[in-house]
Amino acid sequence: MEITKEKLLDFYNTMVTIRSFEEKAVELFAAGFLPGFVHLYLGEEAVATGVCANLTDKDFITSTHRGHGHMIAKGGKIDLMMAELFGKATGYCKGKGGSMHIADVGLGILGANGIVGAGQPIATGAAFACKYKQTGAVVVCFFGDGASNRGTFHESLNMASIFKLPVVFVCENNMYGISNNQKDHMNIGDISDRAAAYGIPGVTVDGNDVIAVHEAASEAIKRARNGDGPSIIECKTWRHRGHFEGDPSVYKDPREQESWLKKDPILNLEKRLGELKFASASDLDQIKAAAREKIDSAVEFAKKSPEPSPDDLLTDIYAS
Amino acid sequence: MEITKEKLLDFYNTMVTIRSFEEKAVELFAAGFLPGFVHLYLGEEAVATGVCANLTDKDFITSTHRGHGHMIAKGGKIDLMMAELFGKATGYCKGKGGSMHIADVGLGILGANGIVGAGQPIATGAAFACKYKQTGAVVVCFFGDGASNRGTFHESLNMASIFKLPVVFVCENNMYGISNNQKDHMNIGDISDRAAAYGIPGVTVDGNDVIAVHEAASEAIKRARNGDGPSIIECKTWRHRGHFEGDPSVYKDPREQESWLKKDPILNLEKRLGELKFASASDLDQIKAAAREKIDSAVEFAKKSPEPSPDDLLTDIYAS
Amino acid sequence: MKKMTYAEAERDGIRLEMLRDPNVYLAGEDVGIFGGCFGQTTGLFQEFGPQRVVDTPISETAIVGHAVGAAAAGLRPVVEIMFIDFMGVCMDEVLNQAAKMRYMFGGKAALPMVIRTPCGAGVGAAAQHSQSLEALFTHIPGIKVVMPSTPADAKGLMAGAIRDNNPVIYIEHKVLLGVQGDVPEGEYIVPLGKADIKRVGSDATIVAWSGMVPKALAAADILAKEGISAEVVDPRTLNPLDKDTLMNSVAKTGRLVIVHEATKTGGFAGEIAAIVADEGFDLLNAPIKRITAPDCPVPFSPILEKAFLPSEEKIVRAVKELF
Amino acid sequence: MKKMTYAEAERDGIRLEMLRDPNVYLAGEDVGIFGGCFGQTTGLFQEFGPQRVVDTPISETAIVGHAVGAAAAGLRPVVEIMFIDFMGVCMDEVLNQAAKMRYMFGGKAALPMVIRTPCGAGVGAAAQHSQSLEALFTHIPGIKVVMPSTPADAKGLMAGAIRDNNPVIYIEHKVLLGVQGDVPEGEYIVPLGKADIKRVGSDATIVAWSGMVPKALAAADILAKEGISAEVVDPRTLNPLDKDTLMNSVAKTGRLVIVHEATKTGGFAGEIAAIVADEGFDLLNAPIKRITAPDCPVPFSPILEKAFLPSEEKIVRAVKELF
Ligand SMILES: Cc1ncc(C[n+]2csc(CCOP(=O)(O)OP(=O)(O)O)c2C)c(N)n1
Ligand SMILES: Cc1ncc(C[n+]2csc(CCOP(=O)(O)OP(=O)(O)O)c2C)c(N)n1
Ligand SMILES: [Mg+2]
Ligand SMILES: [Mg+2]
Repeated sequence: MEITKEKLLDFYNTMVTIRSFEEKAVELFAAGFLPGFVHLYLGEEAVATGVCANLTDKDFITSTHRGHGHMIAKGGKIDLMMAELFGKATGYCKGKGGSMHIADVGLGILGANGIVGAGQPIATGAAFACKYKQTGAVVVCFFGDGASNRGTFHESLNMASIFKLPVVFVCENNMYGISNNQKDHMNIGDISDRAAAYGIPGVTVDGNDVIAVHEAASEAIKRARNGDGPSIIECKTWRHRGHFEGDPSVYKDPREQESWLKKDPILNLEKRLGELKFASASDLDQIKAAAREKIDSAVEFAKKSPEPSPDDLLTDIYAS
Repeated sequence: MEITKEKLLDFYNTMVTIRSFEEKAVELFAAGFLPGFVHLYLGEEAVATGVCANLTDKDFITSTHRGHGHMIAKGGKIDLMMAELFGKATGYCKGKGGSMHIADVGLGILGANGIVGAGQPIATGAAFACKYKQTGAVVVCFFGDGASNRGTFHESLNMASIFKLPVVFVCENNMYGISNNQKDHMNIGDISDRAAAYGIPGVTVDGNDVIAVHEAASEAIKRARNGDGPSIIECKTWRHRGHFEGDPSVYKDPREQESWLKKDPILNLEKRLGELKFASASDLDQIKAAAREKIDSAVEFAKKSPEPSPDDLLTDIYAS
Repeated sequence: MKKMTYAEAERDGIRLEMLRDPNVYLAGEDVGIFGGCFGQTTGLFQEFGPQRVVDTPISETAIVGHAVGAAAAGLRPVVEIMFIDFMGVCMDEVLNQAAKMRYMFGGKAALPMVIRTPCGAGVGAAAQHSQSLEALFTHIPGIKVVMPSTPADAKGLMAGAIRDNNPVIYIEHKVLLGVQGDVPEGEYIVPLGKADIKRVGSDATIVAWSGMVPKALAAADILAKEGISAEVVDPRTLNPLDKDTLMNSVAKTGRLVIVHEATKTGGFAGEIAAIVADEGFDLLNAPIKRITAPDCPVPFSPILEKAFLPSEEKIVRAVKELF
Repeated sequence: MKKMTYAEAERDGIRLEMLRDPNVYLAGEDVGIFGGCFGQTTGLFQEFGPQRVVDTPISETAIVGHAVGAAAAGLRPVVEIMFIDFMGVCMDEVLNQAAKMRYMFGGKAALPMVIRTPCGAGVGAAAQHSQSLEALFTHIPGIKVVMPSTPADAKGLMAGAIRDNNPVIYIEHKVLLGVQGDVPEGEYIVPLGKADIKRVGSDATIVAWSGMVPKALAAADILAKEGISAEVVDPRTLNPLDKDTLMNSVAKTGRLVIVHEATKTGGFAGEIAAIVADEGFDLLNAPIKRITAPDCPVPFSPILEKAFLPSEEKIVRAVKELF
């Protein structure tokens, strides 16, 4: 596949936007602006970016508790996301959902999800709809290494396979489910090996290499669009922060953390952009600055936004 | 492994006992003696027999809705089983359970189960107990091809694998989950291939060949007893009857049925016994006659047994 | 009007909606050529083909979860869970996904989906195939719960459920499935949330639903002979509950007996009793009685099963106690 | 007596039982080195090691299912489900396996197992991490349900639950986990099925449990200042329910308000109201009131969450309405 300058810079822009969003979230959470639990995507930006670059607004994704990156990469509106993190009335969910439930059904974002593994059957169903209605759209289901141990994984992949549904299961293997290391929660090294149980293809890629992710996703998505059914892409990556903000990550070896920080996906891409002479340091700085500005303005929007009214508590439960 | 005459005749005896029990159940159900649903094991006798011959009373099994064969092979008392099918007070469960819930915890039979796939986590837990208490016992979990699509399968096998539990998962692949053919409910040919998802061994054997089943089970059980963890054995077999009594099996091709009837596990074993000159036709007839007699006397026991008293409705809910 | 069994009427409701709206489809275990464990879907596979009558693997979690995704993406799935007892397998999909998605998304999703599932004892199917679990679902805001008691309601509520833009649990009673009755031909919709007075009376109100309606009516017959005029109110939809019809009846009679086949503690009779003990306290001339199954798994033996089930005699006795 | 938080007291209860009985072990997600999401199991891994404090994969179905098998085979598992909201994932294991095995087997199995799980809103955790789902479990015969409201009860009920020979759902409230109180040192058992009168009063009975007990007590304080003496009854165990203590209180006061954090329809207040509207009808001088969350998923925004939660003001208002 051709890697154009435009495409790579686009990746870069998305990745630094996610990074800036998440770094701001760290700051805002510490300062007490964000209620509830916040799970950050820092360090995993290449996955959402590389995958979603293959999607259009007609396509769907299902996300996880660690969903900010997926939303941004799928085109989610940063103002509305930030306002939702604040619990404001202007947020994506009018303050009713929060970080763990951000969604934009119009953009095909079927929601972050607080239940680990719950997106898998939902993605399967959305893919069922795409096939049934012959829309040509595909679905991407993001989930973690930990989530791949849930029954939903098994039932969904099996169902998607026998119905030949246009869905790609993207496993973000950051090697931990909260404190539980992959070697303690499964007895295999590559989660993509589980594809064999469903008679579908599975590949493992460096999840910190956005180009590799993009390429693997592009192939899998093409396959899905062509009616050839689902597949698994496992992206090996690493979360830089604790499981949620406030988790000191005592269960992680600091040396491992250090070595992974060197494999930061944004550093990787910067190196590549430099090698290819697609961008100078100052070009990159400019993109980063622009991203930060977008985030700052989203924060401003969120801060200025009104709180929901208690009168709205009981709306949006049922559709009429 | 050595196949002694004694062992083979023992297999034969168990298999024809199961066969006689089930044939009698067909008759009794048609005559209106048995309430509820009855799922028969006819045609699958070699699986329970070959597997359970490797177990002692200290070992555990979990069974399914199609459990009569497992009970008999594990040493379950035929009188108490038959009385339970009748719903009598003398039955294994005092008439409270019926065919789908027969159990003998003292013999390590942790119950038939009306929920497809529910035995898998229970077997995993029993194996956890065996390991925790270092009893040296193992657990065998019987389940169907259909059950291998449930989330419980995935979660249980993964858990059993990482904890290296002494449990053997025996899949009775009779190629149908009610009306749903294997090719329509999964996209792979051999269910044992799913072992790869958990980093454990999996083998497929002819489930109508009791010797092959016994050998595979013996190896897997030895492995489990030695502390080397779980494995899968898939036994390809065929149910002779409808899913439950009353199901006309319209979804099955009569030619397929015919060809499988020729592969009847009891015919197979009779042929083998003849080849090895371990038994004459009249020896076999004698064993069969004895089995039928046992069943007849169980029916008599059941018929003569009292009904439960309505006063017993509310006992046995809680342990004191 | 046409004579149909409850199962036929339900199927007629599904069929007409499938003819009307190509986005309506059926999925579940053995709903295709097998036609369902109690024949509920017989013939639909032949009429609509495998794209719209979809046999699934034994994967309740994925069945309901897929319906959530399909509904969010624009279809109107009608999925079967073969026995209501198996709803535990897909409870997260009901409790945390189907019921909450709309609210969590701030109203930006609609989930028009129906889960069809048979409840009830009486066929010797024992503890894991005989339960009446409606109360669990009434405690989940975001879904609706309907429980028809007659063939006509089975048809009309099915149409109402399919056209509703929310997740609806449609609970059919397995003993009723074979019962015949008069059913309107062609389009026939029973609106969700509307109770039906199955028998008018003046001395006591018996609230009953699903399989208990015939028993309540039989009890009312017996009571009539003894000079007590019982009104039988069938809520038909438990959530949303038609409180007006309930209260009007209690206002008239001053006496209330609630009957359900589900076990007592935590059953939906408690909810109805609580509503009346609050909002209708001054209307009551006597204690509120509940006639339900005892707090016990459903036993296998027909003798025990009969002892387990509420009977018309028990209903009659409870009503008489109020005088 | 020793000052401890509710979480510490609960842990003390677990720890003493683990020291006492080698068959007691702990399993669940992140119960080991991580020590639980709210620190409930901190230090137990270090003390008892990986054989008895077992980190599991994210597999609620297998966690509870394994506990059923382990208990049937002679152990006494104490398993954690990280949030009660996730109980839907393992509902079949609770509903059809743990609760029914003994009965289905004709009394020939015992399942001494505890499922520990935190409920409750108040920390901005939104719709899938804030529910109060006790009512679902009270409707399942064969299991017991306990919900401590104080550190002492947290310890004593934990010991009681672990020693019970039946499946027990032990529901801790996440807002209470950090609350301090006096806790008896050493062996301390609160028997299951025994209510506690948290405040004696004579004019009205407030029944409340778990996180609502502090609010009921605060309401009683306010009411006292206005001359109304409210008795606060904490059932502690919802199943089996201590009906005697409840009835005695209502007999004394003639007025009943039931408070729970769970949503209203189908909540356990309905059960209590129904019991009293039947067996205690003649004792009542006023309607039975329920103060609960509305029928709504738990919202994220702190402002909405506050509007969602029952408050002492609402309790005070409800009690006053009865006079
Ligand atoms: C069904 C369920 N079980 C447990 C949890 C609690 N929980 C939230 S995130 C998480 C870890 C998920 O691990 P993984 O899937 O690898 O995703 P990651 O957090 O690493 O991105 C757990 C256990 C949950 N939300 N849902
Ligand atoms: C969770 C659950 N789903 C569905 C059913 C209904 N049911 C009973 S047996 C059966 C088929 C099981 O197929 P398989 O596992 O292959 O076993 P077999 O009947 O072929 O022995 C089904 C769908 C059930 N009992 N439990
Ligand atoms: Mg992870
Ligand atoms: Mg099968």
